[in-house]
Amino acid sequence: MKSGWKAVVSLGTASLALFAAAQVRAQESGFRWQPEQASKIAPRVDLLFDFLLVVSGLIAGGICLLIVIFVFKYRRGNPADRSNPPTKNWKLESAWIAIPILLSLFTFVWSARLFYDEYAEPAGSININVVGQQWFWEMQHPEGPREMDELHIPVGKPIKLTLSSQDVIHDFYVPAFRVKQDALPGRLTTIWFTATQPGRYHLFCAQYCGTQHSNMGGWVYVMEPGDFEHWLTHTKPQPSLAEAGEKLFVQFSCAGCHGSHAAVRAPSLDGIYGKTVPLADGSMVRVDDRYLYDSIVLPGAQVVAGYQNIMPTYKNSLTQAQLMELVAYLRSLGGQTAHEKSLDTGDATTRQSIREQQQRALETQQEDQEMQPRQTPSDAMPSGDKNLRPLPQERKSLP
Amino acid sequence: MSKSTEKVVVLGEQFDTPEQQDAASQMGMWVFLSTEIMLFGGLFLAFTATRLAFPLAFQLGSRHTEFVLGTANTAVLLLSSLTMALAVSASHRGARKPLVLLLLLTMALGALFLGIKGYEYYGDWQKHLIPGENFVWNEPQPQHAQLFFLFYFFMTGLHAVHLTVGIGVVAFVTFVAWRRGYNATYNTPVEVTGLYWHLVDLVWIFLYPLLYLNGRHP
Amino acid sequence: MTDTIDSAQHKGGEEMEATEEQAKAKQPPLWLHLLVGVSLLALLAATAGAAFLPLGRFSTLVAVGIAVAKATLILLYFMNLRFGDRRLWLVAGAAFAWLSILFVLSMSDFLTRGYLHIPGK
Amino acid sequence: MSKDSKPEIPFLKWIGACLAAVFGVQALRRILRALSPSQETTPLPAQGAALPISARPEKAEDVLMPPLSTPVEEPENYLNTSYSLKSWLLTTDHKRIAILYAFMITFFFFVGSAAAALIRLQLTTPQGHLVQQQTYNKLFTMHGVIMVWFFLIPALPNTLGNFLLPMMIGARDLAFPKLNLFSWYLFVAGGLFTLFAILTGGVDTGWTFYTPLSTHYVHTKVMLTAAGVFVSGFSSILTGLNFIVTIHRLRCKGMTWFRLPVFVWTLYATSLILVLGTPVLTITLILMGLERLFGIGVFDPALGGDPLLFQHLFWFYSHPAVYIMILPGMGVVSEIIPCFARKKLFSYKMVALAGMGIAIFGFLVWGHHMFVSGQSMYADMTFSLLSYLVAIPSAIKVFNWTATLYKGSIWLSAPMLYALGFIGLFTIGGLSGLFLASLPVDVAVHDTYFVIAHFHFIMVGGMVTAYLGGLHFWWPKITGRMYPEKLAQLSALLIFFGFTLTFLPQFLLGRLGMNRRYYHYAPEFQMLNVLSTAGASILAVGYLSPFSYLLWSAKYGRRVSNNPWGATGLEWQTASPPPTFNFSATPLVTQGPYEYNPEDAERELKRDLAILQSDASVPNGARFAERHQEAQDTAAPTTEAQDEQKH
Ligand code: HEA
Ligand code: HEA
Ligand code: HEC
Ligand code: CUA
Ligand SMILES: [Cu+2]
Repeated sequence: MKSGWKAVVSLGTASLALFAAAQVRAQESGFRWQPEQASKIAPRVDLLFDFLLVVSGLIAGGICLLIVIFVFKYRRGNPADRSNPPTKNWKLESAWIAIPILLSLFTFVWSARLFYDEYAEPAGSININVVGQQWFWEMQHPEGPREMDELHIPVGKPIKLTLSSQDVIHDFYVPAFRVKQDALPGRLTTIWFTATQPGRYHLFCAQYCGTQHSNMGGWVYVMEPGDFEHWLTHTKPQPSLAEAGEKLFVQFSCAGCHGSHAAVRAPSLDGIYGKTVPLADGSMVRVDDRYLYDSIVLPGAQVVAGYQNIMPTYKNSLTQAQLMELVAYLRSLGGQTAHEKSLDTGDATTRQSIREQQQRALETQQEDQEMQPRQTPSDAMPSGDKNLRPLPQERKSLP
Repeated sequence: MSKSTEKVVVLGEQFDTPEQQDAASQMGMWVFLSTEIMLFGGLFLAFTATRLAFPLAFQLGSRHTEFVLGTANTAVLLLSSLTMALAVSASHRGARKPLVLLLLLTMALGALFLGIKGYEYYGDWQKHLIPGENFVWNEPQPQHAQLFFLFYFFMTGLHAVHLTVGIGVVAFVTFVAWRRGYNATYNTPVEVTGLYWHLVDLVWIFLYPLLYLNGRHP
Repeated sequence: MTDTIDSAQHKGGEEMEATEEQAKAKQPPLWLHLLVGVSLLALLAATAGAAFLPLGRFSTLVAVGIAVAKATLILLYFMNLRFGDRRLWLVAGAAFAWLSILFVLSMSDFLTRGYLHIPGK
Repeated sequence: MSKDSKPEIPFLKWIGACLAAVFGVQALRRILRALSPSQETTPLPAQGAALPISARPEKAEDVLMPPLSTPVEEPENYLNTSYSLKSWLLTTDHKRIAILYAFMITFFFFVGSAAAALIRLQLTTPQGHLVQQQTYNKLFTMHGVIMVWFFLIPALPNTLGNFLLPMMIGARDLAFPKLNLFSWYLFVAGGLFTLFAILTGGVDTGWTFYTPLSTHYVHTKVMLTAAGVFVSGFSSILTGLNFIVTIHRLRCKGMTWFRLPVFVWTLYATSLILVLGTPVLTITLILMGLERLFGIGVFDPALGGDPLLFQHLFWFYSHPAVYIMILPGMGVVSEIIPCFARKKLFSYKMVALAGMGIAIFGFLVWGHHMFVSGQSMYADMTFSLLSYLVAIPSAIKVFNWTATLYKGSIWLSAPMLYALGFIGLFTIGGLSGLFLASLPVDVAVHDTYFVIAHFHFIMVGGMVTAYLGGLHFWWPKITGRMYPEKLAQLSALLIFFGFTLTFLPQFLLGRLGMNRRYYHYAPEFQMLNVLSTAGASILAVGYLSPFSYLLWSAKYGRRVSNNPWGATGLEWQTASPPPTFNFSATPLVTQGPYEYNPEDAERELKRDLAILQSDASVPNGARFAERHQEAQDTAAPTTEAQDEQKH
């Protein structure tokens, strides 16, 4: 009996002392219990996490404590009251069934709402295209600049990433922002976040994607708006997403059918974004990114009412990046509300000024080494240890 | 224990009575069938998901399947199920001759099914409907139509394999029955084989409308 | 007593007499079998015919419905669930219940993609 | 803990450390003392193996159980019937097949563990170059594949389950003994395939075989490995089938459903999953194989397929599979705790039904592995909610085990230590599962070491611990000999501490954002990784010691009586080791599985210890005798019980 309690006590003291020591050590070495909170959503996620931590801590701790107490109090040969031991107790049992259920439901509702906010992006977010490829990330800003394994963003602005993958499934993960989303081949996925702290944060690929999975990733640079502008204007000027898409639209003879006076009967694509289109099977569909992308990749899947399904698929003749540029172009063809327009580019005015500044920058090609985004995958290889995969259509299935 | 010496049964040492043994093997077969159902179930799910993605291609695809042959085959298989059911009840009556005959008939129908299916495959091959290099498709969405035929061949093929196994087992049972192996009290193998045969039929009953009947109406 | 038990016990593998009066699962009568067979063929005709009717998206529904009807007939009468041991309902039922789990929950993903116009959700 | 605030109190942490050390030693000493049944009564014999036997010697001579009076020449049992290799490889005796499985399982555990050891070594430094990058990927893949499909899934059902199920329901064997042997051969075949795949280059897809990586981008032995898993899948199916039919049809007279031991209930639930889940994995692997061979494109977006379809099919099996990996463990714990608390299991019915609940609900939550995979938000929410509900049955079990201890007469023998360890570690692991079931938290920690920690807490801390506990508990029944108790208790503690040290830091690692399946990691994660590796090495010792002393005791261990624990389960009422057909007479059951009484136990304690010191092989099984007597009076005598058994 006595010794039992002593054991419990000394155990408790020991663990407390240990914990205290660890705390002090941690403070000294700037050790963290959670990644830094660098996005608007991060504190909300952490609140939920800590809530779960406390609840589970109480439950687990309670159970362990009970076990220890029972074991020492009722251990064999230890005089204690064992008269008519209980083997059933409806009140108690319904309590410990009901309480967990309530706790669970509460947590679920909380989680579900937060989760929705994590994915439903607000108006006026900047839409950056991100393509994963074994084993690097390629980012493309609406204003044109492309980056490799690096992402420069302004602080305080909602950023929407449209993700896709050139080959296998990757996963865009920034711990400091608490965001993570798979990048799927042949599909678009999105996440959004608003950075709150200027600085440099880890960017990982979280989904196992082959040999160099753990090399895939880099840094996210969160900059003050001013610095960001400066960075944008000093990058090598590029055609904007929409412009690039426009080029492709001509180059791949989309215009040949969709153009205003084309021989073939194809629906005009001007201003369809955001509209609802009648489909051949009688249903209606609202034109969003997903629909545009699918119409190009699998035209037959949803045929517009009153048209023949003669459009070829462009799945294998265009890279993911190009497909996403086309989508951006069709999006920019208007038809959408003002706020949707700004999805592409942040607000139009800044974009204009940036374009002009870039024009000027063209004349005086002053190169900022550190800010210079890499152009193509090939010269993007930091240490040459990243070899490109062939595009899907060249891919042979392995025996 | 009864004194009847009409027929001898080998009783496994873990069982106490023949009834127990019979009940056990019946339940065993049913559990096995449930695994078969889940096996094909996964396949049907894959089919459904893909079909949802490309409704048009799948309609066009099933229009290219042989409606007549498919329907005929369904009829054949349904008949074989009937004969098998009759065989089982014959075995319960301990009627040996009808049992053997019905089992033979069942096998024959099964074989006929496989024959027709083979002929059908041959036709598909001539029409270049086998996915791969020489897959010819001069209608929209060749790639997705290919997916349809993939499912078509894989599902019917897997079914055919099951049917072949079935015929083999029935052949064995027929042999034993012919050798007076079963009687009114001991006919578990016949029953169990019957269950398996019916399940194979069941699978086809769902394959038929999904593969052959989709998008028939122009 | 013990040895009688033992002898009763270890006759594993030996041959042993089967009793005449054992409770075999009752079999459906001949006419019922034939009836089921005929109705199966009738249903086949029905589904084949229905395929050519202009039912639009319901045609699949009808086809599958008829298939289910056929399956039920076979399960009940040919596979003798109707008169057989009730415990077998459990097994057969479980299989189909689990099948529906697989379908319903998977479809909760496949059918609801893009409802929110958030690509990827 | 913000980086900048650095209080200047240099010696405080040392003081804390010293305090911790002092009290820690204190605690350990007292715990170890407390482990022996009682300090107040006479001290135990030095060679350990203190076994309170609640049995009345005078009741010993029981017709149904010839006593092991002289330990020298054993009566005929399943082990000594024949020693030829052939008699083992062609046996249909469920007990021998269980032993065969045990060999394979142990072998595969060490293969998988060797991989784990290498993984941990590699991860001690951020840029570690112990192995090549691809080798590392192969290591964790084979670690996962082997541990899941060739160790943990068959671990309990096919060894202890196979051995005990027929005895626990009073049957002479499983319903289909030949099938049982066949499924062992299938298992071996599958294992050989996988080993061959590993030896001829390995595979680096991760145990989840995600497409299109596994089908088009990986140049390693995917097909062979998949074939191995495929074949062993059939072994699982057949085992499940066998168990279900056995439980339905072979229960002895008086063994109603609610007199089944909870272990049998959980085996039934497990078989349900094996039978209804595995076929889906089978067809998925076939499709994956076809896709890899012929590029058919069901899962390949480049050809119109959908990679999420693969994930749905895979997880439809693999989430329920994780319950295959925990349910039998829960069963074992539900056997051990009442026995060593000498108390009826608290709310037996709820515990039994909760097992079924887990098996059924377990099929409704697979989508929680796909929260960030591009699955629709509706599906995300459905699966999240259901994942919370599946926790409830587990909650019921945990609470009931704890309540069983109350007012018991608890003896911390090695099996009991393992059982209690299971409760704690499973609870922590399970609760961490609730973190993952919460959508935003999962977004933050998905595919990080948080997940790794989650499932190792349950699978290693839970299931492996339960497996060891069960092994110790039934060791006397299996071998007829006792393992060295003190040593066992020590290594149980060692494993517990080693385990916690290994995997607790991983929760933090995951929280901080260290990704799983990472060959190198950011330097700031090193400290915790070193801790984890240190823990793993302790764990290694912890696992190797039972391995060695159990083997030793199988030959040189002290002989024990049929029922050394004075347990009430049917399996204890026959000889140990049991005869080939388990019982000399089909037992007749007249009461529930856990007829213990703490007060009796207390009264018997002194005499038990006396018995212990006098002679280890006192026959008993008195409870069975009583039960049999009652049977004589109440129900029909056992002879008739033979003929009119079942339905
Ligand atoms: C034996 C194995 C096992 C078991 C039993 C479980 C049990 C559970 N698991 Fe786990 N899990 C795995 C093995 C297991 N898991 C594996 C291997 C993976 C990773 C696969 C991979 O990607 O490689 C995984 C991954 C995994 C994920 C995906 C993580 C990710 O990849 O992002 C999730 C998400 O919801 C999850 C949830 C759960 C839940 C809710 C339970 C629940 O069943 C837990 C229930 C138990 C309790 C809750 C504790 C007891 C209850 C109480 C003490 C009462 C208090 C309870 C309440 C207040 C409700 N698991
Ligand atoms: C189901 C059973 C199971 C078991 C028992 C274990 C046991 C262990 N596992 Fe495992 N683990 C998994 C299932 C399991 N694991 C799964 C499914 C994965 C995911 C795989 C994937 O991502 O695809 C995984 C992944 C995994 C990882 C993550 C790898 C990564 O994502 O990069 C790590 C890292 O620490 C790890 C560690 C361990 C450790 C230290 C043990 C310890 O318990 C092991 C204890 C034993 C020892 C430490 C060695 C004992 C000594 C010997 C065997 C002697 C021989 C030794 C030598 C020859 C060196 N495991
Ligand atoms: C051979 C002629 C042809 C070419 C070339 C063509 N299209 Fe089309 N496209 C069509 C037709 C016809 C339709 C309407 C039927 C359908 O939806 O499939 C269509 C539909 C679309 C739609 C859906 C329009 C709506 O109103 O919903 C989009 C978006 C689209 N095409 C984009 C493109 C792009 C981008 C390209 C070039 C990369 C392209 N198309 C090339 C013929 C063509
Ligand atoms: Cu890309 Cu991992
Ligand atoms: Cu899970």
